[in-house]
Amino acid sequence: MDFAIDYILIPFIKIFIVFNVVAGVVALLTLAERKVAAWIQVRLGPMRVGPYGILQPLADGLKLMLKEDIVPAGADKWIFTLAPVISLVPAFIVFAVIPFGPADGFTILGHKISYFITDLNIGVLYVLSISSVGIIGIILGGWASNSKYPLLGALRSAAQMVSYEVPLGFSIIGVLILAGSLSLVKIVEAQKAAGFWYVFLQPVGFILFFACGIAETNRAPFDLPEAESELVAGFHTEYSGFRFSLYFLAEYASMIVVSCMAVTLFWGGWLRPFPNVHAFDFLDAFPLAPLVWFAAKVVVFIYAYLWFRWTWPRYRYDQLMKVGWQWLLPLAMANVIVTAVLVLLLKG
Amino acid sequence: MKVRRPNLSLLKKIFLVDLIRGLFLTFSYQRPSLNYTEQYPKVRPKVAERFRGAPRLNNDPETGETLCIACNLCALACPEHCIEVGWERDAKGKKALTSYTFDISRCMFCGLCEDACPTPALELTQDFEMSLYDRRDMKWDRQKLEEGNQPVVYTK
Amino acid sequence: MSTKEEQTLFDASEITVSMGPQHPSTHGVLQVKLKLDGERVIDAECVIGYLHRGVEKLGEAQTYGQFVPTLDRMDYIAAVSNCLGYCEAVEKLLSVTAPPRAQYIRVIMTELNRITSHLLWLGTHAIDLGAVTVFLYCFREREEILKIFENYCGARLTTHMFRIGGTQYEIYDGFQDQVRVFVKDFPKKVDEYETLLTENRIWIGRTRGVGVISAKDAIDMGLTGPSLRGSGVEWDIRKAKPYAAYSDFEFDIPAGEAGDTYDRYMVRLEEMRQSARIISQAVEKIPDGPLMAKMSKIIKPPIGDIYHSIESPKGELGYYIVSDGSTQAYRARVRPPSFVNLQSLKRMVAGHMVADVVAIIGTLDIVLGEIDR
Amino acid sequence: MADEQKDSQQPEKPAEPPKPAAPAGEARAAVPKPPPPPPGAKPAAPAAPPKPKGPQQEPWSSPLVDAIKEKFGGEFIKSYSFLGQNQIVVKKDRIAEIMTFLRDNDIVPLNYLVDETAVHWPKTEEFEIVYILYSHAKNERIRVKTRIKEWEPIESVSGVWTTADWLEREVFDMFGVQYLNHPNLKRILLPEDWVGYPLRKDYNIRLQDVEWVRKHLGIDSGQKYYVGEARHEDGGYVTPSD
Repeated sequence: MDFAIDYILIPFIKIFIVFNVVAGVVALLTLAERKVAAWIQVRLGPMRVGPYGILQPLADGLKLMLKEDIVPAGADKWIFTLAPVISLVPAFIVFAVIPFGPADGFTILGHKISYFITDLNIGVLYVLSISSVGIIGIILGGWASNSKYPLLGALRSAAQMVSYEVPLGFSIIGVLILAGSLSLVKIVEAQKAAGFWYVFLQPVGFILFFACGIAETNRAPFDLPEAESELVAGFHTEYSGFRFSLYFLAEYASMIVVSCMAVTLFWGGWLRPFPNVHAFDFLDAFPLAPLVWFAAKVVVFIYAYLWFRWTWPRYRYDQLMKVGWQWLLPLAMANVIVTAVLVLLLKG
Repeated sequence: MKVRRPNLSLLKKIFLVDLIRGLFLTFSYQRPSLNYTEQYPKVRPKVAERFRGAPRLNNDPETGETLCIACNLCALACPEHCIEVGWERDAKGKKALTSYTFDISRCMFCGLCEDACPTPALELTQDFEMSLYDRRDMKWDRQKLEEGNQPVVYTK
Repeated sequence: MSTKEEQTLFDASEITVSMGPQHPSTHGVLQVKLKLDGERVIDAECVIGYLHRGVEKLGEAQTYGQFVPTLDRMDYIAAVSNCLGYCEAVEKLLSVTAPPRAQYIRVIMTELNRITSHLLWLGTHAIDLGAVTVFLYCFREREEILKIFENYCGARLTTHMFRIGGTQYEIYDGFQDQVRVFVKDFPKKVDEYETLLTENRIWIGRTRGVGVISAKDAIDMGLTGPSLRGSGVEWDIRKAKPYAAYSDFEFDIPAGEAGDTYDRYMVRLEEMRQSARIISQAVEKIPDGPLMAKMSKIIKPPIGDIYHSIESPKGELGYYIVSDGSTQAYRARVRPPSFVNLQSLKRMVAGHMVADVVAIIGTLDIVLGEIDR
Repeated sequence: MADEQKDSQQPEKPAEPPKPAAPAGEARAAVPKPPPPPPGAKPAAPAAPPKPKGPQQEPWSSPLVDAIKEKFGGEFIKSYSFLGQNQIVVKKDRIAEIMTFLRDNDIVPLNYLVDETAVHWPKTEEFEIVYILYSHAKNERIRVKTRIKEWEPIESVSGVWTTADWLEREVFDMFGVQYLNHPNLKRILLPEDWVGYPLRKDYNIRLQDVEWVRKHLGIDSGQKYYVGEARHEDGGYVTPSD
């Protein structure tokens, strides 16, 4: 009986909670995007649906559901419908590994519940591999639309994402050297033990990670695939209605994934600002403290995403590649070497 | 005078100074309390006093007849030939206005008719809500020109 | 959307992409047929005429006074300049000069209109390259000027402000204060655009070295206005052949040297500041006096022809009017700057990427109403 | 442009269309004298012609004009300035050479072709091609005019200034002037298969190419009502479609 509860019921409830919370955050993110854009641009943003436009995501969701689902003539029907799902699912299953809090959460009726769904010892590897499955969804979507602009958009985003996976991977190695383990929970505990967030030990690594993260999710200065001005709307030009909203959700979900990873790897996951200094224990006093700290940090990152998008112009396609290969990759490698040498000297 | 062509110094490039300065500027703008959106149908917009909007035929305030002396100068001045003035000689042999049609579907509100009118009869008012459902209603007759346009009041 | 597969000489599979006429970044109904080899543009051919309304034929069918509002609709972004150019051409034909008060009002309004035109150019150019926020900031300033226009002449865009012989409207009280307030804090706003764009590495990457044209080629292609000054030719009709009251004000003519999109961007930014400078001088010393020159109500110019051109925000806007003594022009030819500037798109675009075509169309600052007439 | 003074070799042209085309000289001179002379009898001494109203063409000459006269003697017709704007009238035959000379001479190097357009004179069935040139160095603007019959082609100057490419295409589009050795002379503003040249004086403004509209837009052009009216006004009018 205990087995059933501990290994089937509780994980199922956790998964249910996490899935709904992420879906809710994604919905709120669409509103946040429009609100932040509006404030930056001396506007008010959506104000009509609900007080201060709070219910706008509901309205958008409903609208997209009711919108006509156009499938272009000559499009490959099956792949056309499957592509958005392929890009959405990986973005959600990554959350299984993200540690929202420490292992010893709280106990209910004798059962110990941790703050995360599971703790894979190869957590980082899992996240990297799953998030690169999303690219296939985009390529299939662009190709199956059987029209020129989406094809160009899909090819571009494929090349962009593939070429940014490499520096992304390298920028994480620095953290792995310090933490000594691939499991996300252990990385955060290593930061707790070290008493420092890894962002202070790995500043270059963090900047590279976040830059590649932005490029991975086709956002801000790297959002060439859906460059409105050139390719009309990039790979999801032909999509409309519910399928379009799937792509939309996928983009926002992967944004949250990158923010969570950045927080976990570099900003000390659920740790409060000075984890070991007991004078600051009051920071952890309130219930669910780790969860709140984690959420606060993720919000900061998501705000940074939106902030970048509405401030900077867009890179051109070849510049984007040049930045990726000639700037980020060498810097990432150098960062790894420097970290390795330092660790060897200090620890050796 | 030659225009500046600044180059980023290496230091600025490394510490992303140019990108960050842009960020600070956009961050400094986020004061929603200062932003204001005019809720148009509920709040009437403040239109300039000289706004060239819907035409109107003015009446003499005391006697109440029209000020228009049917001289047809406005019809001649209009580049789009929107105005037709109907008149006939009255008892004293003076021209009297009978009908006056103004086709606002073709009018571009340039104000030439207003300039050409010798009397303060024809005037472009501040009313800009002239949308209609039927193109035929766009040919305003004299009665509509004198009363002016009654827009449907928007009630939520 | 023709996708003809053609095998070219060096058998690059060349696809023809038709960009426009309803494309988000062609600033109006312009169709550009691009021959692409992958991302690189081999050849670009402009198809225009979608907005052709026969303005010149209208000029022959309307009287001189009636033709003025039609001209507002030619370059609808710089309507005031169109109006000024034509009115001055006819005044020259009638050998009549507008009274000084009218000339000063004309200079102020034309320079304000130059700022609105450059603001709209900067907004759309920036939004094409991804900087959405600059668009909103530009339109916030533009709104101030359009309010001044609305208070002055009753319309915001197609203003029909001037009449042949002077201006129709007296300046409303509070006009000078409103203009002073605007001109005082406008340069600070231009500095804000600069912080967002000028030293931004992404903007520099997207605009430097894009759409380069040398000074000699520019003159040979007939480029005028900021597009020419970007290549280093310091030539501006307000200085070369002063009209209205421009000789009373001192201002500089900004010019670049590399002749690429970045230089033209800097030239136009600097021009906005210079326009603000002219307005600040003009607003202080508006002379008193009549608004309209003494001339008969019916305009019947003598037989003969005249060419008069002014510096519109896009370049040299010229009017060649042939009169046969009647109240209607025998021939009213308009020399549109955007039409001639667009010719050099083909030369500027060759060898660039698709994303650069968007930047180059933006930097030429074309308006299709003026191109198609 | 109706030249006041008639030129020797040009066919006689009425001065003002509105006024009845009265031969100049004798009739006008007689009017101001109070006692009307017997018609046909030549008045003893015609009174000085009344001061012609409006600006006149003053003869204008400059080193550049002399250079052209000496280099292209036969081509040069006249040079005058009207309202302060200097103009040269030349024959149409060697227009390209004249333009090359105008661009490359060092007296006034006219390196910028401001505009090239045409004016239709139906009475003499002529197009007047007008080139407006400007010299950046000397800050001078000169207008060169030439006249061609409606059916005669003229050499293109797009070889001299590349600006002329589109300008000439537009003149061809609007007037139907045939340009020799032009890179690609086809319509620029109107659709390729448009019939008729709009800016010609005989192209009635209220009329459009009804055929084109019916063929491409599949609707009966609104101008149909005007076509009837156009026919009513001057019956001889032949619509391009019939």
